[in-house]
Amino acid sequence: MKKRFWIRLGALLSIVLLLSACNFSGSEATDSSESANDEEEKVLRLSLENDIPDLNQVKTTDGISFDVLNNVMEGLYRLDEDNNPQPAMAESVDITEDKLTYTFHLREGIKWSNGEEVTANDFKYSWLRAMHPDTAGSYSFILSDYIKGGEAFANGEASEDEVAIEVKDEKTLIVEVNEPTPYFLGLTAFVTYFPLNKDFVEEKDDQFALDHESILYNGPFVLTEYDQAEGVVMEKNDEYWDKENVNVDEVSLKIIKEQSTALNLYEAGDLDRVTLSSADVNAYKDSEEFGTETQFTSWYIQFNLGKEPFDNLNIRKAFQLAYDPQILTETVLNNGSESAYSLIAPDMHGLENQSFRELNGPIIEPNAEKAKEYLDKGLKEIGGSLPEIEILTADDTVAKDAATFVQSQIKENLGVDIQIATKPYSGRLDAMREDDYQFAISKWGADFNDAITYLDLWVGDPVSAFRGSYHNPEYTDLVYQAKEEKDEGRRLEMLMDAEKIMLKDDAVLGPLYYEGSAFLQKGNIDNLVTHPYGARLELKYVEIN
Amino acid sequence: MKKFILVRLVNIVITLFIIATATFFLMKMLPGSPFDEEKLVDLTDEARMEFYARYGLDEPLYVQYLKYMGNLVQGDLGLSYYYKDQPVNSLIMGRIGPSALLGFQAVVLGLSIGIILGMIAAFRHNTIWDYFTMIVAVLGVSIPNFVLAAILQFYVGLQWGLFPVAYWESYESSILPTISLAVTVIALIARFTRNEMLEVLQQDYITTAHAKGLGDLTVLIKHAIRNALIPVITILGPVFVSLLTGSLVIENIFGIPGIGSLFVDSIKMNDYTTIMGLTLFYSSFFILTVLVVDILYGIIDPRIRVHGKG
Amino acid sequence: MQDTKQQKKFSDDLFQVVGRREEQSEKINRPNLTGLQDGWLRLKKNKAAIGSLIILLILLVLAIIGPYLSSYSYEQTDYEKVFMEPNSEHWLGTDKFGRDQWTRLWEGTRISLYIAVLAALLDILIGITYGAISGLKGGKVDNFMQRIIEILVGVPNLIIIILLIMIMKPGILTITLAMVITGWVNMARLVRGQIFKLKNQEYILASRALGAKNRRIITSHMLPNTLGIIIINMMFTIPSAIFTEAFLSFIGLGLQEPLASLGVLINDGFRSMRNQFYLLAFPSIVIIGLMVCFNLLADGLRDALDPRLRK
Amino acid sequence: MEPLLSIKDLHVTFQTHAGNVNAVRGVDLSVGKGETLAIVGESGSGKSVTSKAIMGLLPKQNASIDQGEIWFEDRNLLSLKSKEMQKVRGSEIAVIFQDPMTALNPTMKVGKQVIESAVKHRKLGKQEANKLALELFELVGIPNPEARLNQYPHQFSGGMRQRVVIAMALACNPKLLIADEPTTALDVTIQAQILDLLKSIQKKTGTSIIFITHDLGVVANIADSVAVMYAGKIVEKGTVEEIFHQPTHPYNWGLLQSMPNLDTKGKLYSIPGSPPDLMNPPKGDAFASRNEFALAIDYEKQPPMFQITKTHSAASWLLHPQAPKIEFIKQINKDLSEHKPNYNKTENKQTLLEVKNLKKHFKLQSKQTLKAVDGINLEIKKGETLGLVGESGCGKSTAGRTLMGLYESTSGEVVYNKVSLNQANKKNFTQKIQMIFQDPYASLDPRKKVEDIIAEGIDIHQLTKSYNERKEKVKELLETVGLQSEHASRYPHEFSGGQRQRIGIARALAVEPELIIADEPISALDVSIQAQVVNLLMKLQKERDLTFLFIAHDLSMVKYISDRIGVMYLGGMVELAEADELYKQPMHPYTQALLSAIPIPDPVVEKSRERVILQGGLPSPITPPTGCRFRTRCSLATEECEVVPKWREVEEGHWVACHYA
Repeated sequence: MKKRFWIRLGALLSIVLLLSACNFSGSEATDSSESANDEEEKVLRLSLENDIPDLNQVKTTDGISFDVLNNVMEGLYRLDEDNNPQPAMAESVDITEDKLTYTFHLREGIKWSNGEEVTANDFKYSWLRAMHPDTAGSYSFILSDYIKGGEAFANGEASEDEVAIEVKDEKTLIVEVNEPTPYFLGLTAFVTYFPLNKDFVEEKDDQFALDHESILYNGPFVLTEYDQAEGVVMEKNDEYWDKENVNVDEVSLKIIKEQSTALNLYEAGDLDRVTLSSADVNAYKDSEEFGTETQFTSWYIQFNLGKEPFDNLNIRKAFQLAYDPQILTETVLNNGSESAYSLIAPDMHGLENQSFRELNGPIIEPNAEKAKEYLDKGLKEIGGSLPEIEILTADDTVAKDAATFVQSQIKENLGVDIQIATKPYSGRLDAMREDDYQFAISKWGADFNDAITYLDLWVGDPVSAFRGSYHNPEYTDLVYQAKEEKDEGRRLEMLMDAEKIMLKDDAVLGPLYYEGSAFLQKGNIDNLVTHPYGARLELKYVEIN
Repeated sequence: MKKFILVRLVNIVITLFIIATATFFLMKMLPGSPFDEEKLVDLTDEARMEFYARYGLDEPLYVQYLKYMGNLVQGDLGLSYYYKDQPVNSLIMGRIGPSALLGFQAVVLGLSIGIILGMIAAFRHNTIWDYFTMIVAVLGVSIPNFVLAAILQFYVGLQWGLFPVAYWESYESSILPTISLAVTVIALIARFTRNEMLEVLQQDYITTAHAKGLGDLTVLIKHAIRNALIPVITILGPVFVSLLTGSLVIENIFGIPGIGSLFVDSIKMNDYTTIMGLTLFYSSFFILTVLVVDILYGIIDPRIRVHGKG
Repeated sequence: MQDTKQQKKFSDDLFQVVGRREEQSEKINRPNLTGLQDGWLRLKKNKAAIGSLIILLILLVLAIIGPYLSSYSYEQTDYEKVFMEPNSEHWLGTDKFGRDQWTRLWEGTRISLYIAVLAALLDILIGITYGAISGLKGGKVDNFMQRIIEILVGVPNLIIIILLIMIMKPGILTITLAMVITGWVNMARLVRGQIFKLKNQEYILASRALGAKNRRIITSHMLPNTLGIIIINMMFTIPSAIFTEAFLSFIGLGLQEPLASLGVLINDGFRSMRNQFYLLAFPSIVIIGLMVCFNLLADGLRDALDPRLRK
Repeated sequence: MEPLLSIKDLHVTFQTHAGNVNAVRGVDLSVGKGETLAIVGESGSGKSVTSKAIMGLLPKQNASIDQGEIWFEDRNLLSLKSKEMQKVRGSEIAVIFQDPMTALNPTMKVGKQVIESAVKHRKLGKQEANKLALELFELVGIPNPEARLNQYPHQFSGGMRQRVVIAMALACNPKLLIADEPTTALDVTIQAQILDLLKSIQKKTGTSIIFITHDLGVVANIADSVAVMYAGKIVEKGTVEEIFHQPTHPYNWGLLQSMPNLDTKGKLYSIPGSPPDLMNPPKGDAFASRNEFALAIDYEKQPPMFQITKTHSAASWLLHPQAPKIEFIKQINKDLSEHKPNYNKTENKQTLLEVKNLKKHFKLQSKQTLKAVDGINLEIKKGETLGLVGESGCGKSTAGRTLMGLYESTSGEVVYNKVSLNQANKKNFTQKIQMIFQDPYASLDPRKKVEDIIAEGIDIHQLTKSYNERKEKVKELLETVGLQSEHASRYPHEFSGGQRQRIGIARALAVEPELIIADEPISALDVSIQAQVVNLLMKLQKERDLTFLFIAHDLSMVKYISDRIGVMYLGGMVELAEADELYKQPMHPYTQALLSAIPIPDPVVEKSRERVILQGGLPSPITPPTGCRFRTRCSLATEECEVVPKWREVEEGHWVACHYA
């Protein structure tokens, strides 16, 4: 009896071991040993901080999937090292005078990773697919908002013939946009604008993009391994038109959710770059490998104008001025984030060589005394006392830290006690949408390099609880006029006025900071670019010395 | 015996049905929806409903429920919302491997060391051995395993370089996480074994065995161990399942593509189908483990075998 | 004869028949000890358990008065003094908000203890009632109640707890409630088993034979005789509640800032363990201390109150 | 006779958390080759500790041998190293423990357990060992040995298990066999089988036996010489005839007199009081405080061993030349002179309780039905004592509990004073019908003070108006049952078994019942205590005009206390008659076998007696035999017995269910 039991146990054990052995990315282990022999091979090892939810480009919405797709696919344009769109799949573009029609001329010799030619049809197919109600994801608006006829098509109210995407010939794609859109070329570098090979997609059907073999690549790299929870391995794409300029042979992007683990891996030499948590920044600040970067992501406090006490302008102003973002960025976050005194991120495109921010200057100047004055004024107006106040925040560390910071500053500078209500990410969004909050820590990341990506949010048409139930006709008109304005200078003027109205006059938001990150990067890595908007990770230009 | 198993299986199906129902409605009470994203909140309600309609989420709850149960009967757990279009079945199957390996190794390691420690402690009751073992056992259940994991990773992995810091690439990768998980198991089993063993050692048949002139070791091996270990089987099921669920933090720390993190992520992301799939997976796994343990118990303990027949 | 010498030694008085002294034989010489006193005596001999009890008391006292020993409050930030190592001003250093860790540590211990005790109490209230009803009613009622337990056991606790926390507003009460929803099952099973065992004890039958109603039987016989098990189980419930809270906080579902439980502190400490190890070390030491002490005390109590209970 | 084993001045102490217990306080003993020595004593007298000391099996943690030598042949066992001792254990000295239910490893096949010691000591090969096991099973009379060797202990009945244990002990042909209460846990009928077996084995193998027991009847049957132990010392030893016919120590007198034989009438002799607590043993003779003839010196000095004959010696100051001469025989006569007023023939008595076709079936988890009580009829007259006897498992306790309403009956009717009992009016009857329970340890709530235990009924029925009245009543009840009023504030665990049983009686009396169901009230008590309790019950009956249903398996005591006796077998009544009638003229073969199995505390009678020994054990009440339930064990059984025999009145007041009566 006993003996039999142990034999069975042993058998079971070996089966499990065998099964699980298949689970290790064993092939990869052998690969890397081979690569050790081949000294030429240039390998870059990076980490992703979360799972890769979806590599189906027309549906996917999250930054991590974008990071992967941006390097294995390519749109008509690609952002360069300075974040400006440069011709990629397209060789050139002709834009009409009215700035409404774009004629793209595709490059010769652009191929899918299976050797087939990339054609204008692939773009049309992909874009229609990205807008079609049955196949679209939640990013379809980034096409349908701009391409003429797109909105009706996306709503299922028009056929695809009515969408103004025309394939003149295999190498020529003509697109009409609704309004003059100075950043449209930048949009064509966005993931949802990438092409798709119709035959391949239809062949894969519902298996499309579920593993590395069911995607066709046209970017600098191809995936050789893909596991949603483990990460991806990329290799240089031999069919890529610009492969001469791709310096790296292999990139691994492994999912490491704990920052401390990533740091350990970096120190052990298993990672070439790691994002630092604020607690570790001071210890590495002086290291040569240390660096910071910022993105076009603004964090702010969203006041809910529909809820007490923030229906009162003076109280909003009091809260808006009561905290010093500099303390937040330099002491609490300490990760390269920049303190914000307005909404639009510092480096966002302005006019010619000046950024929007440089043109419009800081709008909010924190001042505890003034804040107190506003508070007193506001209190008089609302009859003496504040209700209980709760600040809504998502439950991730950064958002919670920001909330804690705001709480402590309000307490210190206004003497007001506020509670923090943390909700999971979607819980926070839900609460805000359902008008179930007083004020909240919120953020917006730019999809493209233009202030309109922010200012469009608060037009209040229809009024949205998520945007603080804000509606000011003056503001709305300014934004709408700007959209139609063909003169770039006038347009910017309008947008700058709008920003001031919303922030200064109406105090709808309290700016916190522009997201940044601090990182360590091995000294032999150059030109590892992270774009501040759209898809962030850019590996095409990386050089390993 | 067959009838016994059959009855149990029917009960299991009923239990699972109730669990599925309860989870379904509980889950629908989660705030937010699977499509909540910063980019989507500015959609009009109509547009959002249209979007929901694509996934059947606009229908009345009971219709959604009936449809889900209908698919469930056919073994279809549906498509994930977060991992878009990925079938939940394959999602779970893809993730279970590493977790199962870790869980299994931790149980095997925990069992073998735990039993040995427990035996030593019981047999050398009230000696330094006993105290040492109990200190290990109590510490084992007292140190949060994420703290232990972090320390192991830093020292054993990074400083001493004995095992990989993280990643899931080779067998060595599984060693540190296994140890982190096993410590609790060792502690539990050692304690349980010790108590069982102490009780068995007081039984009359142990005195009888001594009276036969058998040596201490013979008595221990031939008479005591088996009787003391039979009850240990009963706690294996829950331990194994808790290892699977509890490995979330360990998986995150060691960067292991396991099922534990999927579990919390799916709830946080309102990934309804995945939540359901995982709950049912865990529940059925747990209940079946209990059944298997009961059957195993019956096979190993001769006293119970007869009851099974009767 | 060996006795010859002795025979002469005794006076004849000694050989008077004096008869029995019955009272003497019925007399009880041992000290009058109740079961609990007896248990206490035994517990006192268990050095580990007594040591644990003392440490627990010290921790309890520190949890109560600790925050008042320093001049800071647990939520008071000082952005000039972030990440300070332990020093004379901040005995256990400060975190990234410049908050005093000494204060936060004991505040956290207080909250963790509070959660633990609350969870244990609720667990006991529900568990005992449920178990007692189930055990006493028997038959169909018991069968039904056992099914419910089976279902509760069948769903992994963590799923229920996390779901609940996500649905409700996070906070002490929610966490406690969530733990209670599943935490009492063990207690209910234990009490039920015990009641089943007691049900056919002769002293229960005797009480029934005297005409006692269920209520009397439960309150005056069954519960006092289950007390040992209940206390022991409570001692095991407490550390598991502390751990659950720590785990929830660790995965970010714990208490609201700026409240600090040990779990929250460990979570924060874990994020900065690399360069501010003291942030992780102190709360970890306290939680490990709590766990070790509760476990040792529970072991000690089990040995003292009923050496062969369990089952 | 050459002594095989001799013990010299053995002292054993147990360390408990409350203090040290001097369990054995200077024991001298010797056993000759081929001899059977019985050690008799009450529980706690140190007899089992002595046997464990011989085997070297005292628990190491808390037991210590302070003094003494144990010589086995030419070795002092106490000075042997543990390896050497292992060689002695099992091969030269073997032991049979009391409880066959727990003495066998439940997860090991019995065959393997039996040969284990032979494999170890005699280095037998597998085949030889198997052959040996077969032989042993045949020797101890286990039918179908080949098949049974491969079974597990739970598949054996109690009697069969004890045979396995005996086979196990005999595996190495030990020179000395220690049988530690081998029959105490068994029914009388099975006890008779086992005793016979032991005797025949001794005849065949010539092994010496130390037989430890508290039952003098068993001693008379089996022993050559006897040692009587009391409070950790041997108070008297001698040949079996000397101990029974020339008892010298007052304790031995008490023991002999407490045993009713089938002819005893009137008040039983009893040893009052309780054995001493060995944590604080008394200064002088430990028995003094219970000894009617205690001398002043008994309270001062421990008596030495006085040699009476070559084989007979006793430790009592009464043997000292200066002591007054006290004769034992006279006392018996004196005590028996007071007769119980004989029970008046039933005519003018009214029926108090009537049981009509009462059935109690239990539904088992396996969906089977256990027919514990399957249709019994009886009536109890006011003021009488009805005895109910049968082997354990025959349903007699269930019957008692069911007719008191503790279990809901499956069918049938219980009529008390012309009112039919049911669940609705149960409470009214709880005051009139009370119960005394079997296990004095389990029947008192360990967490309650004696006062509250006794007063529970008073509280429930609100029989007293004030706290003081309640207190008075408790005091009075305590005194009624021979306890002291200061005991009221104590907890049950501080009392001895007999004292506890008296507390249980006081509890039942508190509500002033008319009928008391005594469910084996004495079977868990020592002989000397049994008499106390029985006397108390009879006294109470006389004083309070109580009616008793006395459930027991000890037939001699039942005969003594009962007016009429009913015999149960497997859930049914097989015979019911007046006590004397039943003993003189048992009609049912089962009754005959039961009577025959009773050991008689007289070696002469016992050794010459022919017995009807019942074969096998009790069949399962889940699947009882069809027809006459007894036919599977009955020597008279024929085809006719496949029909259920009628319950009929053969003579006036003598009922029986047998085709051949």
